[in-house]
Amino acid sequence: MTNKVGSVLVVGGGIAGIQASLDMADSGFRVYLLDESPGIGGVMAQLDKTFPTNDCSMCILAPKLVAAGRHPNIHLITNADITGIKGEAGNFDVSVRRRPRYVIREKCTGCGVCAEKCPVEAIDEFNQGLMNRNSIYVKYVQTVPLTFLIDRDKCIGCGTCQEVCRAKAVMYDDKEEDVVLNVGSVVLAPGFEGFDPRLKREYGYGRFTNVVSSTDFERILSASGPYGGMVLRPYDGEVPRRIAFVQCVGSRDSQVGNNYCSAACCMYGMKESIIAKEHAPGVQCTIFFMDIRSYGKDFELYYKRAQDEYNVQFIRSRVASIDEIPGSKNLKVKYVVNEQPKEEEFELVVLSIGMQPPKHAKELAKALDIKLNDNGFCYTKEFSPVETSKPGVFVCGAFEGPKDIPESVSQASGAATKATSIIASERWKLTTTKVYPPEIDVSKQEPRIGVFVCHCGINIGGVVKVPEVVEYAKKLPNVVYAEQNLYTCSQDTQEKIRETIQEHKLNRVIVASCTPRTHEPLFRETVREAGLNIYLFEMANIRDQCSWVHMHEPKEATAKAKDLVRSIVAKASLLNPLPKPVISVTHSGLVIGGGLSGMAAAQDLAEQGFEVDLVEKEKDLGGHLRHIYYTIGPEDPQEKLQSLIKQVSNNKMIHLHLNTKIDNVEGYVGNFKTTLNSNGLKSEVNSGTIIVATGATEYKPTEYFYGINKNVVTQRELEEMMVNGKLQAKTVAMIQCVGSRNESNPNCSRICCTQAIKNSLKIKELSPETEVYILYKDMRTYGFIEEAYREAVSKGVICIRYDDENKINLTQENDQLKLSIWEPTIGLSVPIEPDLLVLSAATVANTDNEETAKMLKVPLTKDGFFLEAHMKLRPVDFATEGVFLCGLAHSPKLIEESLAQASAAASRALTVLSKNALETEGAISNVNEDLCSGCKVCEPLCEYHAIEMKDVDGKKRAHVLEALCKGCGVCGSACPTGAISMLHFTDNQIIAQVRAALKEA
Amino acid sequence: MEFEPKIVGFLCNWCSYAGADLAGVSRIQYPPNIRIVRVMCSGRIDPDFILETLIHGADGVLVMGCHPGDCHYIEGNLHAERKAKMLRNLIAETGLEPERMHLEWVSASEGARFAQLVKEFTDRITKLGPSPISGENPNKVILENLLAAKRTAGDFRLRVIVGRERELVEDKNAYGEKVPQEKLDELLSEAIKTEYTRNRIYNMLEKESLSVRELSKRLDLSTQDVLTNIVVMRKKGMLGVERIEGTTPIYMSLEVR
Amino acid sequence: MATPKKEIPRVGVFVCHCGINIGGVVKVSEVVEFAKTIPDVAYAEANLYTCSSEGISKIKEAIKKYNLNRVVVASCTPRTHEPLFRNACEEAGLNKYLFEMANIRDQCSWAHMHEPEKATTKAKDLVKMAVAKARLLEPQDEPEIDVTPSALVIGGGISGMTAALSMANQGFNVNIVEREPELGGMLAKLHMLCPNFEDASKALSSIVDAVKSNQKINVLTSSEVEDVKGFIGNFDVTVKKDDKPLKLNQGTIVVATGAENFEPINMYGYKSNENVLTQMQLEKLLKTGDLRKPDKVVMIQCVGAREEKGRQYCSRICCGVAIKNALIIKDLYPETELFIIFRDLQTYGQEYEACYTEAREKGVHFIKYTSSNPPEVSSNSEGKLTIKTYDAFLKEMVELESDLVVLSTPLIPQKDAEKLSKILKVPLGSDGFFFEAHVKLRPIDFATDGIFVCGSAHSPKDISESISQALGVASRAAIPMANKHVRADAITSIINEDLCSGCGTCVRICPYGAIQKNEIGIAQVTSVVCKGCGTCAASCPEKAITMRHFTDDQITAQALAALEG
Amino acid sequence: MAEFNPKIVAFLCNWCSYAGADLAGVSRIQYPPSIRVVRVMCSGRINPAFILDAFKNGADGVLVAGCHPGDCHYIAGNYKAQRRVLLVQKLMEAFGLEPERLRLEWVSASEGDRFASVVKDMTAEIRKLGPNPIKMLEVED
Repeated sequence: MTNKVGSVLVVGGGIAGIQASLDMADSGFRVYLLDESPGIGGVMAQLDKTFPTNDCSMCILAPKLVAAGRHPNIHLITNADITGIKGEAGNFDVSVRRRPRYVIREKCTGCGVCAEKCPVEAIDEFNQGLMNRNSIYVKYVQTVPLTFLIDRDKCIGCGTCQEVCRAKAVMYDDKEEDVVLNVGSVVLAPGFEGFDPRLKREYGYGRFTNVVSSTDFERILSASGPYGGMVLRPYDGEVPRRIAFVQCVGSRDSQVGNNYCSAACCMYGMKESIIAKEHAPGVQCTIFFMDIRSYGKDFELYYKRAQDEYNVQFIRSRVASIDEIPGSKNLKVKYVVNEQPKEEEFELVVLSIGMQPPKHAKELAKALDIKLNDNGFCYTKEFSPVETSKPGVFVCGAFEGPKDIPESVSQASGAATKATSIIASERWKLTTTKVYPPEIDVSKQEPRIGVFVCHCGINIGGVVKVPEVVEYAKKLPNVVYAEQNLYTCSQDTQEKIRETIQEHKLNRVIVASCTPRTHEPLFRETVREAGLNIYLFEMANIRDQCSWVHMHEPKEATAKAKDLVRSIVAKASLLNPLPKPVISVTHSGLVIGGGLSGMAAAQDLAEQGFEVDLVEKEKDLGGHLRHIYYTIGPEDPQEKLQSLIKQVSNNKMIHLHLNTKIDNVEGYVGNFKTTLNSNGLKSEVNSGTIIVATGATEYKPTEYFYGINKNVVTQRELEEMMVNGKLQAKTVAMIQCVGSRNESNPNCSRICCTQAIKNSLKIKELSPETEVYILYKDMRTYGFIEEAYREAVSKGVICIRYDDENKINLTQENDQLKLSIWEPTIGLSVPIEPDLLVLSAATVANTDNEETAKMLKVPLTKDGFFLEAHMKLRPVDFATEGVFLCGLAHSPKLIEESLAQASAAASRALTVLSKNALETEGAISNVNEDLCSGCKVCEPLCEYHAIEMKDVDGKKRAHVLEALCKGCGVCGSACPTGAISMLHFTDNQIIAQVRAALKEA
Repeated sequence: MEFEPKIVGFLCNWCSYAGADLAGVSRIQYPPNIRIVRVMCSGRIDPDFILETLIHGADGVLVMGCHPGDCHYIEGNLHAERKAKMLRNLIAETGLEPERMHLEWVSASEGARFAQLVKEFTDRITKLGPSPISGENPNKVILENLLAAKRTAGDFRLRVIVGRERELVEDKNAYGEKVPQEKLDELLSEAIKTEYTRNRIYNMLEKESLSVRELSKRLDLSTQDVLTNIVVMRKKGMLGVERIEGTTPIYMSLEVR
Repeated sequence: MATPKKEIPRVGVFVCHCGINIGGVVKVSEVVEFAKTIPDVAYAEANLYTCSSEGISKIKEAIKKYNLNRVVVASCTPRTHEPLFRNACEEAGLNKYLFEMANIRDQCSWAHMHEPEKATTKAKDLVKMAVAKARLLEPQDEPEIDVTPSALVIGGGISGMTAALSMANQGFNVNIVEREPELGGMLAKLHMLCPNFEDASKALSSIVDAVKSNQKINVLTSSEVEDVKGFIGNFDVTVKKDDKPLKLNQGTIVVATGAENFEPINMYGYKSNENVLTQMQLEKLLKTGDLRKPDKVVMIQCVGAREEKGRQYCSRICCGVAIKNALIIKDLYPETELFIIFRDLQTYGQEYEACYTEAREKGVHFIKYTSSNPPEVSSNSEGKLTIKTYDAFLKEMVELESDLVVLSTPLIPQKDAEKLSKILKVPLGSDGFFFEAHVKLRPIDFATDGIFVCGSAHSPKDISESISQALGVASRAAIPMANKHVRADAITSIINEDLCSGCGTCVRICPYGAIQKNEIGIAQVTSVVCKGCGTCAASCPEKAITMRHFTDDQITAQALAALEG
Repeated sequence: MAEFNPKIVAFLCNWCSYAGADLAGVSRIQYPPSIRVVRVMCSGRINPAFILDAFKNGADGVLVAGCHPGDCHYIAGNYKAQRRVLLVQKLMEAFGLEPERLRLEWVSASEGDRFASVVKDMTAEIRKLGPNPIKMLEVED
């Protein structure tokens, strides 16, 4: 057997790849994150906003980019391709070819002077060709690594960039480089390729300027896009008054060979129309669609808001063709409604393009020896959704199948667990930990401040008179040293800073240069290496917020730079060293819920070497899955369930607590103390993390004679009938959305359409002559399930739409059910007399969720499901650290989705469990108990439940749970007695900073 | 009255000016329309000088330097040649006849050639007639265009390309390769066109804030062309949106260095 | 850029009649009256001859009397007369760069003799233009630079040694840097010299002895030049001797690095057959006396020279060398049959042609081939060589057998030429040899002042030609050293550092290497190296450069003045 | 008289607005050099006392900028900031200080352009209002 290797290669630096990398790096593995493009960020970086929260995409992505870029255990390899793989799971040699970048990453400061001076303009692919870039460029300004590169195809080699680069980062003789990475496993996250809308010639993309793709439109909406966030049409820059969104372009379309549904387009189409309306009030957005597939958590509410709040018009029709009107360049959209051809004029048309396998999927599959499915995406199985056909190679994100961001993020974390479980024995073996000298005690010293002012090549020095600022700084109180640097962030300057700290006995350091958002960590590292606490460092941003924005006012800019330095010196004089609280970690996990998700999560943790307490309120394991007998795929769910139960039961690391409830939860991340109650027998379990996998319940219908007529059953009951051979019916009708998408439960239950299709196919298999009708609102067979829908239709299953206007008319005569439904395509009401009426009942939240949520101090959605920390990027986290979420408890979902989420929750838990101690933020709230009046104003304000009231000498006093505090300072500014101070941003510090800024120089 | 063209000559000190002297010493007669500005080397002649001269109504500008290989400063004349080529392309964009600017080589011993060239040039300009921007009723469009052209000739991008042209085409570029002349010409003419268009837009917006459509009408460019350039200019901080009138953004110029 | 001192210009204009040369065509008095109306003109007068001593003293008087701070003389050409008038200004206490000329004779009255009216108008314009420029003129300095009276000679071959000796004999210290452990260069490898059949060793040893015994000459063998900074008079040279750096301060530099012999690998059986030699190898055999008597010898000319692509040049000396060696062999072994297969026999000058004649008389056979039909050499198993060649006179193929084939290969540039050219910032030609400032008129100067070239480093040449060049170089280099000073030109470029973005365009364009970027990437002009052509200013993408005495403002003001009115 | 150049103290949250201000810089979008930025982690950190103290010390204007509603890195800190700013504006009115001198703006990380125009706009407005009247009075703590 070969030696295992504690490192992982992640292929693809989109959001999925980044999430997988961060999880694995945080739980003790070395990660190589490879991207074929020059920077990470993937498609998400191109997006303006994200649904359903309308969060600014870059705002939430950028911190992740920075985290990945700076992580000591993540090694970025950009502009590179995989060329081959050798070895086996646990020990692979992957060969990688890095394309030349012509810019040295270690030297490039990302200042952009090279691009400013580059005489060659090229089309900016990142902005979908709506803008220009230069032949030396970065993908986008927030990109990581922020290293420029030369587009060799465009570059004429004039040498200007090398000349103007003061950091000497340009290297024209850069060469292609082959490297071999020795890794234990591989995670594939290469994402997807947008469908090329040119292939739908009838829609005119590429011929008509005012027909754009949805990706183009994201850039149009973006504030940093070509039009600065104004919604303009590309032909003449007018704000369009009427915009059409055409859905399913390149999806659900056998003509172009893509039978599947791209899963995210309905939502992004709605999002784009909502954002368009926000950016250009008064614009009328019309969405042409076949089915609205807003099947995700709270997506249906978004759909409703789009209709009701934003007046987005929805037209259920596939657009036949689009013509350009000469002169106005407006567009005539032709479509058919109820067999009637119609046309409507729009000023702009947005084509919602589908997802296709990544461009180099075939080459990648060949190089890595993995199988692709019929659609060219990565081949996986229902019960192993993140495993490829090759052991040791895992997959996540859209390469596994079209999906949205949260699904990708969940899958990414899931893949991270699976990829590291085969090398769990190698945890922390290839990671680097840095040893620092002991911290110098500065508490009794007067402040001795050193100020380092950066020229940033010409970026600062070209506008601000740096020597003048240095001289000025020297005269400020407490400043004992000041100097200027060409690039303060360069390697040699770090050495210089360290030496200066020692030589001049500095105990506060200020760098006046660029933004702390990117550079503070670097300088903190430097001062720490010189023996100073990192909180004794401060920055003045005299570039991004001074020299760059006042380029034509050098005098004022210099004055401002001095003000900024003076004011930060005032703050720095008051800085205190802060310890980073360290929390010990109990190395075992608690999983609540013994269904599929709970068992899978427990199994994942156990496989990684951690003990798990698995708590199940019922007497048996299995949960919801016990009632599922078929899936849409070939696998037998019961067989899988039994084998999983067996594995879990036999696993010595897993301690089962059946018939057990949770009574109480105390503590916080790393150290939870949970009281279990097994029929009155109480016990306590300690755990470092808690995973909530409590599942959900099938809705008991009260409509359509359910419980009155014995021929009315739920889908679950139908499955039982079929498996027991009791299905006799000659005519079966199914009604969708029973108990969901209505007034009392506005959300979509996501899985019922799939269930209905699955069961109708089963019926057709058991008795082909049985007539099957599915009465649906929107057929939400997203992703590859669309193909099953097609199959069902081709096998004669008849699907008829109904909705709140066109209701189902159901009566019974002597137990014989009779229903009729208006069918617009034939213009008649269709009478059906089903022997069996199957209701697709909603999946609803457990009633005891509220109780559990309270104990865990985690929130619920309106409809009672658990609410995660962030819909997009933290789908299995809670705002409360150390508590995670998966499966149906989160929202209704399919088996493979639950499994991916279970592994994801395990992955997130592993980032805690794998550590001996957690180091947390030092800049947190601090309560002066003498001043605290116990008024409790702060307690509910804290979103993280980091403040609790404690008894101190018989009085209630606020107490900060250091492990939970994130340092936002909301409590501090609300405290009426001034008892709470925000360390590192204390009132004194801020006020001193403000006053110094206002003092006349 | 017969048209007497005003011609400004920029002559290098060592060959052409000496050639002009020799014409005089030899009493070779030529038309008196030329006014000579002496510079040390034809390489000194900034495209700016020529455009400025044309903007002020010169009917012709004659640039003269040493023959290739004879330059007192080794190869200043060859740089002058590249600049003249760029200028010809640029002037052609403005509607002014590019023939009004002309480059010739005259050595110190070619007094007769000097006189001949001046005569020919004067004849040619006489035939062309007065510069459309001279006199009482100057052609405002061409004048505007020339002002835009002058800004263009001062553009970093063009000057870098022209300044590097010889090195790239005749010796080697940063990668040690020779850049084919056609490739460079293509890049240069592309750069001339776009920068010129941008400067026209900029100059126009300096006077008055306008929409894409209005700009397109006044500059006789497609709306798409205008918009594409506005996008770039906004990114460079040259333009801003002043207001949105109904569905129409109105752009204004911003101060640039 | 306005005048830094905010003094109001007071221009004096002196219009010359030049006897009848100007006055016969141009109405001088009208021009004077017109001049008086030009803004800032404080005084104007006409002179019969402004350049006469009377005219000069009138200028000086007027400067004082009218408090003039700019002077314009409208007369003839500045190319001949400017120094005179400048002098006058200086004598009157006015900086000589505050003087400007309008050429109303050579370029006006003489050229438009039959159009007096138009000529007068033109003269007025020219005066107006000169005044427009003069108003903006600024005083300039001509810095004086001390010259270190010591020369660096790079290369200790015949050229380098000759130059060094000559300079030492003129009293200057000389450092010779030779990369080999011994002096001598190519000459050390030769047998006899062409065309006088002198023993090379003897010729060499006499000059080596002279060099070694000269007190003024310091010989650094096994040394290489690593770095050169500075400019004429003050070159800071770093020499690496035995891996240790050695700093030298030198006033002038002579490049005499010589050339190498081309090795014709894979040509005509060279290397694969030991009886195929180069001329150089043959010299060695002759020198050591190891050449056994051959029955037949065939020499092939232009091996690796005068190619379609690649080495296109003629190596100049090979024909002479081949004939010389043929004659030596004939002397040694009169029965040996000798063939020289050539393309064009380039025995230029009297001596070489005489050798050629002698060779023919002594029975050396000459066969002409063409580049389209080069000879082919093959050998049998015993090493006997067969040469097939086209005979351009017979117009048919001929076949020769031979014991020995000797290839005449060209001299090629030294391997380190490119490195040295970068260190010295002097150019190489397309053939890789050092490239002089002007092919005809400055054959041993570089464009960079104070650096010179001689010998085969410049192009292939024989010993006497090398010596001539070396002596020439010694004389050229001696001038600034003997003067002890050089005057730098005042008309140089100035860089506005605030505008400079460090794009390097000027650095690349400047043929003199006068512009370098400093440590923070801002371009800096070394004024004493700058010749003032102004190409950098016209090319600077940031418009950060202007020229002293030819500023953008001055030039445009002058041009636009022509268009006024 | 020279043009009045107001001094504006800007409290920017680290995650959105400060990043937006950085983006304005990276994109070289020019705006008046009137503001002095104080970085806080969250707009919710901004104590009304900071704002009042700034005015007392002569600030001509105070800008509070945070993430757009729903975008707060700390979930809801910006909502708290919004309430506080409204309250402080009320207080200012009572003091006789124009409430327009205090502004709350949402600026996201991708809105460099917006940040610049907010500063431009506010500077112009404060310029119209004239210097902070309190600045004239000598206030001692």
